[in-house]
Amino acid sequence: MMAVGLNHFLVLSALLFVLGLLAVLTKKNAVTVLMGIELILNAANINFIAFSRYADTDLDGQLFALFVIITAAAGAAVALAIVLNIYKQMRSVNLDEADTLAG
Amino acid sequence: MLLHFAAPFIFVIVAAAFIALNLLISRLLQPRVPSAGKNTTYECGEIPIGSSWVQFNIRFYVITLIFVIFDVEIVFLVPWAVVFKDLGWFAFVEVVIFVFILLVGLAYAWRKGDLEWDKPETGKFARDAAPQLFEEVGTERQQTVQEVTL
Amino acid sequence: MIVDYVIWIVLLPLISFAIQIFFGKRLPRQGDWLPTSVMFIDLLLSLIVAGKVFSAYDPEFRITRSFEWVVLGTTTIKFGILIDNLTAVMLFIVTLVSSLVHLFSIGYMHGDPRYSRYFAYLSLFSFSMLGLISVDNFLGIYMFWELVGVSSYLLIGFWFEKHSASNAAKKAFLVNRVGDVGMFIGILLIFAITHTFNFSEVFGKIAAGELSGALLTTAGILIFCGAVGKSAQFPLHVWLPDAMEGPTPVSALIHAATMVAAGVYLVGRTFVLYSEHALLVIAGIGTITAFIAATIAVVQMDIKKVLAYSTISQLGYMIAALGVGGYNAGLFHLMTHAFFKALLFLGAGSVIHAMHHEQDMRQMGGLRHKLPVTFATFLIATMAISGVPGLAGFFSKDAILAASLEKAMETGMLYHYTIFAILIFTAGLTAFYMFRALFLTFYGTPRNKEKFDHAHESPGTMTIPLVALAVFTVIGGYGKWFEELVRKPNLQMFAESGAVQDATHAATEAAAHGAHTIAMVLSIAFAFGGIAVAMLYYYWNKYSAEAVSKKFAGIYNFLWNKWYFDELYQATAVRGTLLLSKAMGWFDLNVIDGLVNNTARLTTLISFGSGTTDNRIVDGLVNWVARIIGWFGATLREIQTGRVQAYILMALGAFILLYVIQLAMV
Amino acid sequence: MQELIQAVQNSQTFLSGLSEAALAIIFFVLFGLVFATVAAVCALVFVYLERKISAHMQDRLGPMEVNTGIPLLKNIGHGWAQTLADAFKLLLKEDIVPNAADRRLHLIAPFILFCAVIAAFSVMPFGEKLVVSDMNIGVFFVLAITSFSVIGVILAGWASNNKWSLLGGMRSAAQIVSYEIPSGLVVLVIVMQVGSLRFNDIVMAQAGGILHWHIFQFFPLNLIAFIISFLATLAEANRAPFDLPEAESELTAGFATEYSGFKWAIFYLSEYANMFLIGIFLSALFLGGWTSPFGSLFGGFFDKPGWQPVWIILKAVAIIFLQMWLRWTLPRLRVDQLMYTSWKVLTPFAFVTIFGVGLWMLF
Amino acid sequence: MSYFDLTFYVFAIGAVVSAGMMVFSRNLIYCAVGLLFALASIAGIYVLLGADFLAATQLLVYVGGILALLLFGIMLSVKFTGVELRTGTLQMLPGLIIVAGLFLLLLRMIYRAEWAVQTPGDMLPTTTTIGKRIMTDLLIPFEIASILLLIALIGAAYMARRERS
Repeated sequence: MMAVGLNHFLVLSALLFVLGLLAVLTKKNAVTVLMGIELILNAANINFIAFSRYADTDLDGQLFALFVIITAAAGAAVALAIVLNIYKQMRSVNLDEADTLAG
Repeated sequence: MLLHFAAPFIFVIVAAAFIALNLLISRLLQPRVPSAGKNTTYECGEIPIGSSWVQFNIRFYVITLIFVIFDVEIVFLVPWAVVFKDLGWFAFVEVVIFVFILLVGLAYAWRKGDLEWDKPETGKFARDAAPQLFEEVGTERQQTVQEVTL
Repeated sequence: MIVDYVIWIVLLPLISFAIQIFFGKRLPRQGDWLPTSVMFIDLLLSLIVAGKVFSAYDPEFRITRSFEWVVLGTTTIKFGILIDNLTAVMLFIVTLVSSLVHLFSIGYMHGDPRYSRYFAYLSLFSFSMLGLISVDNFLGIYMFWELVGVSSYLLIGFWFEKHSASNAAKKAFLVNRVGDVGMFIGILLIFAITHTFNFSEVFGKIAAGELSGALLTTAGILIFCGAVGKSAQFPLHVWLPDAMEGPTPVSALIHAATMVAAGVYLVGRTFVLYSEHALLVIAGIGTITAFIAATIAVVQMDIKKVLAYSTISQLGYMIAALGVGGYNAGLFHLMTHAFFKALLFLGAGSVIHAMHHEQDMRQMGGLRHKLPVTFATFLIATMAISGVPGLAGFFSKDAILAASLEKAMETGMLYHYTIFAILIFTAGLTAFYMFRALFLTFYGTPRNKEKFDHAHESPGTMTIPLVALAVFTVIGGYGKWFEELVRKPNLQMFAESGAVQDATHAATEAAAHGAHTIAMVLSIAFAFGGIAVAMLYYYWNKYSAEAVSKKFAGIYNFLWNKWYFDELYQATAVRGTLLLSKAMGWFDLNVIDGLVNNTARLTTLISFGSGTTDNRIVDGLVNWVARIIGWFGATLREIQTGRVQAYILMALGAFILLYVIQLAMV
Repeated sequence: MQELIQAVQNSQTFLSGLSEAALAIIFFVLFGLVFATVAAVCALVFVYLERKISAHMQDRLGPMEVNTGIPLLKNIGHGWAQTLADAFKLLLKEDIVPNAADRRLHLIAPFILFCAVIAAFSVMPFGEKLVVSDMNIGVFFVLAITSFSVIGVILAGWASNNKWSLLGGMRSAAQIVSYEIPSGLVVLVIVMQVGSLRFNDIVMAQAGGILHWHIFQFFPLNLIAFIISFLATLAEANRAPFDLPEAESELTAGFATEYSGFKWAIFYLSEYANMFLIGIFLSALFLGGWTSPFGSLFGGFFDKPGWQPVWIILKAVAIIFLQMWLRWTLPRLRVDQLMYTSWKVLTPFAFVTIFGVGLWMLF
Repeated sequence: MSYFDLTFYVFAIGAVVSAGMMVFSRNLIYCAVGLLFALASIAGIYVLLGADFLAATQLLVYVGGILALLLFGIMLSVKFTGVELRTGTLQMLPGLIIVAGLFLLLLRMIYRAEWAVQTPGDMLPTTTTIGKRIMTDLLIPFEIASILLLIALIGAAYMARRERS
């Protein structure tokens, strides 16, 4: 296949994004959903860094990716706290059971 | 610059191969006598009862949580440390503020007791149960010590 | 001075009435002595007054005193006493008859359960009659007019446990009321125009011409209606025969002398009011009444009924006399009639008293030996009424006939000539039925043995009045005093100018004399003719009355039934009112109630209509909308599964859809 | 490394034809093998040393018998081959995996731990030119890689599905995690002074004799930093006073309870390799790495490139000796004391040192 | 086929395969391991793109921190033991369809758009530039990040503490 260019990275990030999304959409366990979310964020990071490399803007992309990682860390922490609370409340973390807000 | 990173990657692969090789050798050489006793979970020879799940208290999670937050702090401080020499007084103040804010978090955790770990209360009961027994033992030992020292 | 006497004359009966009505039962002899003595005092005072008035011997004698009674803004109503010759005469007549009746009643009413109340009513009646005579204005007359009506009602219905008595009282009162209404309207009419009730002021205004022409005539006729009602004239005479239900002294007092005379007095007092036309009407009414009453009296069997109809007939005479201009003739006849009619009634009373309340002449007969005094006085009175010369009746009746002939000659109208003829013929009839009654009662063989045996002469209290009246019946007719004093008033008298009017008097004097003689001759002839016929039928029994009555059955029945007046009134007025009330009732029920009910039903209909539409349409609509929204809500609810992942899935699905659409569009 | 590659390329051997990258990869593989065997050999040597030292400290002889029949060394062998014998024994032992355990995870856990440590060696500086990959973010990379061990420990604990191993795993993970912070922070102190993450830069900054070593700069601060770093890295390696998770007496072998045979050996190998790694790491950062303590004293004789690896290894061995020494002298820390020291003592002091150095440098 | 492409494909396939493992595996821990290898390979990809500092942060923060956190999360939120922690899937079919659709759209976008692409320069060490840029240009996000971390810490700690009591 041709030399690895920007498109390859974009396709890879799209693929990872899609897989993450699939995890979020289909997984029953909340923690797995969180993992899915992390994967999606990483896919985004790949894009950032790919562009920071191929459209050189003085490492803006990388800095942005850095901050994405930071926020993801904080987000994961809080999300997990929430999940644990849900677990305490409902004795299970399966999302399909957590439908008290049903209409 | 890429090659620098190739090294650890290759080192990982080589180490994995090394272990795999050894495991293969040991698998070939080792006697294989499966028996029920062997295959049960090892509980100091006791018969394993109950599930291994133990309701972890949340402390492990909180510790990891604080670790993540400070880990991220380190990630921020590394580039600062690297360019500390070149930057002036201003960057130092910024970082002081940055670290101070996070220290507030640490203080909060510390104050709220998230960092404490349950002290195993050992010894308390025994002493209460039979205080005079302890006294006797205590006195006897001192006597023997005196004899010995003499 | 005289006025004070008159005031006392009027008020004394009132006082006695008051005492009698409240303490009558507790007084000794149930207080019959109190009213009687009071009346005799009144008689004495009226004699004094009459003495003073006649001593002046001035036809223009007039004393009035009045005081302001009611002040209504600008108009003030004055009330007062008027004394002139006419008042004096009337006072004397009323007090005399009343006191004699009081005296007679003591005997007659002896043993009656409501003895004291009877006397109370008598004094009330006397007070109201005396008041009526002495008052100087229309309002006063009207008030006393009503009082007289009330007391006559009370006295007629004295024995109210008798059904016929109470009905008679009601009938009398109602018929009087009809007349009073006419009078009242007349008074109002006058007041509306002249703004005053006082006689002299009214007459002055008429003289001045404020009230004249057709209006004056109608006012006159209306006032005359009152007289018709009270004096039982032609249309309204039906109540008097029934009034006989009351005790006989009452009939004597009220239905002979006083009350019925009030009508004539009223016409006399207000004579100036009547215009030519009014006088014609009055004369006609009077003549008709006289004729009808006389014919009915001929066939009556009850003694009191005969006298009652004779009273109506004589009143007819007086009214006719006034109608034809015979002013003092009429009034003079009033005075004389009072005397002998009272005597007749009291006589009848003593006969009835003797026959133990038997009034039917067919049960009487041959009483002249049993009741010698009663027979004697009764005979005198009968001769007087029949117009036998020498007695009071002759003079007064003759004067009337002369006046009517005079008028006929003066106007030369057939109308007056027929009046004269009828009056003459009625005089004959009067004589006939009076003597018929006399003979049926006192002569012949007693038809009711058992009652005949018990009959005995009445005690002294009853016979004295009979004798006294008999005396007055005899002497009453003589003397010109009446003619001079009681002059026919005319407008000029009241005109401020006060022009002398003797001249006109002289001219009429000559014509009158001619007519006078013709009238006298004719009246005597007819009188004796009547007596002869009566003697033929009842004294010598040559012809039997029954045969005549059978031969002329039609006429007889017609007369027996009192010209079917009662039936007539019954048919017209009574049933009319009933019908009217029924119609009103029906109208009220159906039309008004109907209207109300219909509106109610309409409103319910409308509300029901709006209610249903509201329910059906409006609610329907609203419910429909609610249901639709509910349905939407239900369907949409399915989407909210509560699972976050489902939501994200939907969102992404929508996103892809949009993207594709956008592509397709581009 | 570059010089080595040029040397090979122009040596016209059959290898010179290959591109530079290919050559590098070949060398990396060679060095990988070298380091893997070195790690194994070092582990054996250190185990032996540990046993002898701890014995002598406790006034006993330690393993004496196993001298492998070399007549000469029979009585003075002091059981040198003891650990060799152990190694062979472990190779021959049966590798038992309990039914309840999750076979695949059970296998992966040791791999992760061992590979993480070996990968870290690729960055260690043994001499000015004797470094496998002279990475620009060397120090930071080491920090990153060592964090893998947490995952390894947790997976090992979880995979064996044994209450003790799970608890042990969790506890050791918590310990490693909480001590990584102070070690990370303290490293920053040095990086601040040097201004670069490359190991060689840091070491060269300390050239010039013992007085130039970082440990002596900014007098108390760097020393404190060294102590914090020494303790933190010790705890991360689960050794000595901080080895509560696999304290023999209480939690049997901690997360390694269900491991037997060579897998268990791998844990041991990775532990001692980790010790050696720490030794080199600390010496590089604080004790001047491959610079001789004498500086220019003996005319720079000792600074020659040849001596550089000697010095760094000597310093590493000294640190290891210190660790062993600590192990057999200090009593084990209770769990709450463990956490206390990490969060309430080391971390605050680490921040103090950072600010102190920062201020000091600015004035 | 240069070494660069080779390593890219190695890492790309590694990442995708492990991500797939994470998505489709039923055992929770296998998901975690899958995520672990995915993150490691993504770090490798960062290296290929010249972001050496970020690769290290990725390893340090994600693998060392977040993954550890997730593992702890898994262990604390599991009712029963037994190694196989089953976690089923929901609405897999629709999910797949939608996701596939989305992927196609992304691909279409990638290949249709003309990226302002330059030929990449040689890779330079990035740490110093990152340090400078953070301390100068991105000062405010830097401070806000600190506040964000503080809030996250306090929030999570509070919730965790609430959970314990």
